[in-house]
Amino acid sequence: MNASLAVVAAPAVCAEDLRVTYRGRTVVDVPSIGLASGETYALLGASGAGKSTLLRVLGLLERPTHGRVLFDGSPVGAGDLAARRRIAAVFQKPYLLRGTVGDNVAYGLRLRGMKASQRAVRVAAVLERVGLAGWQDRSALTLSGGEAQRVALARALVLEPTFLLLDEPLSYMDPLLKRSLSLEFAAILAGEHVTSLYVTHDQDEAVVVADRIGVMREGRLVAEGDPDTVLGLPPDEWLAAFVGMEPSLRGRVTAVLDGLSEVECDGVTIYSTVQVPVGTSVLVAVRPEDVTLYVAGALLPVGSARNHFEATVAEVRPQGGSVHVTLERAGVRFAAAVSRAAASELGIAPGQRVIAVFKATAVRMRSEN
Amino acid sequence: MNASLAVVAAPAVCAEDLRVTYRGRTVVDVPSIGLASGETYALLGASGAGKSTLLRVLGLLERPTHGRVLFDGSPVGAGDLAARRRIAAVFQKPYLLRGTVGDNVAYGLRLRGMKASQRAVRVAAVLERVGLAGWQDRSALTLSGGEAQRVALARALVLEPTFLLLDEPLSYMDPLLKRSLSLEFAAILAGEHVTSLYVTHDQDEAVVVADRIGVMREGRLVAEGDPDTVLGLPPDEWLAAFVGMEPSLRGRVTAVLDGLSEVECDGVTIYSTVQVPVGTSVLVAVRPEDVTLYVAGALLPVGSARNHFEATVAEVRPQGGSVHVTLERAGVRFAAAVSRAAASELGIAPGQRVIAVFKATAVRMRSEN
Amino acid sequence: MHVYVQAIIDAFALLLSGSGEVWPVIGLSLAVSGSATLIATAIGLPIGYFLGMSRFAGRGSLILLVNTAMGWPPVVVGLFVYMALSRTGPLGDLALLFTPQAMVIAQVILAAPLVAGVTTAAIASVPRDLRLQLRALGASRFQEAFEVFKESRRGVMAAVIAGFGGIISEVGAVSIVGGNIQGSTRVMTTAIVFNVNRGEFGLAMAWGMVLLGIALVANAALTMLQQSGTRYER
Amino acid sequence: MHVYVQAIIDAFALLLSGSGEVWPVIGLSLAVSGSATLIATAIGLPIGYFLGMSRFAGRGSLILLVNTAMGWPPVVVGLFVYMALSRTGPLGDLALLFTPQAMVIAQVILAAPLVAGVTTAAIASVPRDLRLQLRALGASRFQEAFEVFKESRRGVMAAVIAGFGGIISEVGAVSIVGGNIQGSTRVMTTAIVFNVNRGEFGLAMAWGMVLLGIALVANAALTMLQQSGTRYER
Repeated sequence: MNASLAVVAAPAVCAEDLRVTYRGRTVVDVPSIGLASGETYALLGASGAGKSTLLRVLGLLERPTHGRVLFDGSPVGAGDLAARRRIAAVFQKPYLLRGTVGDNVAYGLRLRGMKASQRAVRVAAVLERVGLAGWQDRSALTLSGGEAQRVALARALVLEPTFLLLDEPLSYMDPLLKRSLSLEFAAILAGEHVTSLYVTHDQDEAVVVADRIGVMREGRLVAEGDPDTVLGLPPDEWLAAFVGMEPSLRGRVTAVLDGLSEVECDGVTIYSTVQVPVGTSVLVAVRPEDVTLYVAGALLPVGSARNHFEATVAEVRPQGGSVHVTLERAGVRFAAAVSRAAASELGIAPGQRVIAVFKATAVRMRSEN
Repeated sequence: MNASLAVVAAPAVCAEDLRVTYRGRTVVDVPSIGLASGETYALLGASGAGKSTLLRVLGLLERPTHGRVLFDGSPVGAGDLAARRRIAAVFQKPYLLRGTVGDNVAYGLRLRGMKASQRAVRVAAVLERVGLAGWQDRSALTLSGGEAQRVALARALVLEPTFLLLDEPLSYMDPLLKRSLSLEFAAILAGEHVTSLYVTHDQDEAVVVADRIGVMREGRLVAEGDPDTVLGLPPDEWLAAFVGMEPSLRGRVTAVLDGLSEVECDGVTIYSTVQVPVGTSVLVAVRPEDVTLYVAGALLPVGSARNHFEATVAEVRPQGGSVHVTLERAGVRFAAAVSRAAASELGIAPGQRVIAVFKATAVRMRSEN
Repeated sequence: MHVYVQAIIDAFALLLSGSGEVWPVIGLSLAVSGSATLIATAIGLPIGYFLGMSRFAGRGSLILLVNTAMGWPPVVVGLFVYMALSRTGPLGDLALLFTPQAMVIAQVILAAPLVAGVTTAAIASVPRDLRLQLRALGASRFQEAFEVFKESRRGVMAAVIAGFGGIISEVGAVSIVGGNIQGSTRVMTTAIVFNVNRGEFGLAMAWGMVLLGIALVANAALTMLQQSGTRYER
Repeated sequence: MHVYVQAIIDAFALLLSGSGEVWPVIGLSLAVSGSATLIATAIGLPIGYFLGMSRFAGRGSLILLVNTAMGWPPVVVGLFVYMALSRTGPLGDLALLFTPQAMVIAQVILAAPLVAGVTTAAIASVPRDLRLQLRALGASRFQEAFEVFKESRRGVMAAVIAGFGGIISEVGAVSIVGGNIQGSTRVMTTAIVFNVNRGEFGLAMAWGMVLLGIALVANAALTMLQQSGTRYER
């Protein structure tokens, strides 16, 4: 294999054998992580999971106890100012400096010795991109939280970084503002094509912004993949609880025909459109939103939903506007989310028998490793 | 009308003509609010909406600029220690005092001059109820956030208050812990039959704990009612955005037959099982989770879903595990939440024509006042 | 360095022998500053407590007044007390000038604002929400005040120590109103000044070491009280 | 109260006439404490800056050392400096005893730890995350330090003012090493002590008012600098 080709194929940002220890306690232990050029990678996890430490290490703001960080395949360190200047960051609090919005946004450019006239052009352009066109001369100290955070984003984007760090940028916002800003940030990040690491503890936020998601727990990367797989097919109890669903079922593919895989999970047969060779051990999951419930014994019309079987209601709890129903059949547990209207119509209560229906396209599946 | 009967019929806690002004700025302006005996009333709103101030006024912790608070129909004030001792509260931070868990839980009992032996019995019982049986002798300063907050709840419940205040008790918790603690708190509150005021900015939390919800905005109570109505039938744009759905549709009931109301909304006909006299102006809404989408032109089988019509996809955005699709037909906007699997199968994209299907039972409706 | 070594040896000899005026002067210093601290605490603590607890119009001005009083140079305080106690002064009839009582008066005036100021800060640092929590658990005004006092006791201790540490090493005011009379009003600070100028390094060093010891212990206690600091974050 | 009124009238007369030793003594006070503050700032500011910025093993001990140095009673500092400058002392050959230079040396020793300590606190109060943010925007070590310095400039100003305010009203050290020689080492504080004891209330009051004015302005400035406080919450 050609060495130069290997370098070209390397991810934009990656790290190997990372370990960070504070006073003998290991807070980050990540053998390998890589971000492809232009992608937004969301790092999810509870507080104290090591997300922010990993971000600081990848962003050359902190030296790891062990391991190294590579940009485009070349090792870089916290002392390397040129490498550091390819990075920009937005943190929880905007930490705006005294002065105008324009001064703040131009700060990084000034550090890099750019001329005032050039700075003004770049600042004007980036403020427009974050929806604050013409705000250059306002005082940075009179802004609302959402405005200040958009200025902080502009201050990072104006540097045209090759690697952008976002450390819980919306965690201090109201839910309402958070929702709208996360959409805004997602659109801006998608438009900039910048490789971004987005740390958050909020999966809704992660799903809105991310091309790929990694989940951290106690310093380790316990899951990684596209948002659908990570949030839709949790391999263990912890991750399932973390994303708010039942753990994935374990099964074995017993047949494949007509584009459908037939999976046996502890006596329940599930059909999926995901194609896996017969005999493979797989993880299977259905999002609660995709499961429809009917009164037990009802005659179901012929339809496109390939999966239907009776189950017993184990637990019922309201969640947001809908009702989360945990179902059990032969030791297999899964969940359905139904509207409050439907729940009261069906008289959903623990112990009741229902028919669960879901389409084969709604079944997520991957081979267990 | 008999005066003593009127007193019996009065809500457990209520307030009239409340107004709180700080330096000329009105932060609370609530003409009337009442809590029925034993109910849990959740006060929802963004930060700065006046929720906590209203809680402090109702809890006799702060004198209103104008208006009065009544317990069981009798006016009470902040100077009334006997009335104050019928209240207990849990705040954002547990603020545990130095000493053991037992000392902390017993604090309010000690203030009331209860004997140590009696205190011990009550403390042991309440710690068991909050899931910390036998924790009396642990130091209060070594607890985790969730444990500390459960101690704070025990410290309030042990007083057997007739009115319990909870001011964002879970807002400093991790999402994971928040979810489990809100369920726990809801179960405990339901079991105690105590009249509770639960302030939060998180609607998931509100829905889990509340019998009734009030929404505050800029000091005013802008919506009030059972969780279904408040979160499912937002009368205006602001409230709709706040609860994360499209505003309710406005229409007029044109016919009632076979238990179904027929409502005309700007040229779209919607059927609902809610019974309202013909000619009434109504607000109508469907939760996105209850709307199913099909490819335009598909031949739908005869089924129980009474509402089906074509619409155009206006906007698509991921939200949690599902996709939020905003639909438009003849100026009427509503939304559907579909699974990611279904969204990709249907190829949902802005501008696409789809068939929206929902059951008449899923349509919420109330007459407009 | 010989001069220091010799002085320290002499100082230890004087301290250990227990003869002469070494220990009486130390005793008077402690007696004067100790009583002044007690009186200053009796005055400053309730004031600081009141200023820290309540919210009323004019509170800001009163706090400013206390801070201003903390800023008075000791020699100026000495001047004013001297004039008050002098024959022609308003308290001249008491004939207190050049007595330990006069020194106590001057030191009370120096220490009381300090005690009041530090107590104010300590009490005010108890979060309003903690007090709200106490009230919401049914604490009466008095019970609430008691608990706030308990929570801020480190700060109050710091206030008393700061007051004592400030006046024990003070020389301007005591030398003016006390006059450094041997066997009557000579305290450690005035004795050091007097003996250094006479070249009695051993004697000066004896008091210097004791004074330094007291100052460093007070300082260490203050640092400790501050660092053990607040735990209201939880 | 007559005694105060008369003294204040006399003081104003002396200050306005500009005759005699009133103004020269004020001038010397300002010169001595001013130069001492400058030198103390030159020493204390870099130390405080370094201690506030860096995180290294032993930083805690160094901060403790600075705090301990802040706690030395002025008379003890005066004693040590006197001994150093005395004929038999290590710096005896410089013949600085009873000169303004000796007073500057003593005041530098008193003020430098104060400047260093307050600067340390001011620099350390700049949140670590703000510095992280600066670095993450591409600030070099030097650029980061410059910005941190700008952000904490109020605290650094407070350090310098606290240093000056502390030594201008100090009397123990300057009287020991200066000796209160008229026309040579007499500063406001020693002059007040000397003149009160001679019953020259008008003269003492003249310097007392000037000293009090300086102390109160310094105090007000400190209060203002503290209150305008931190805005890092946003």
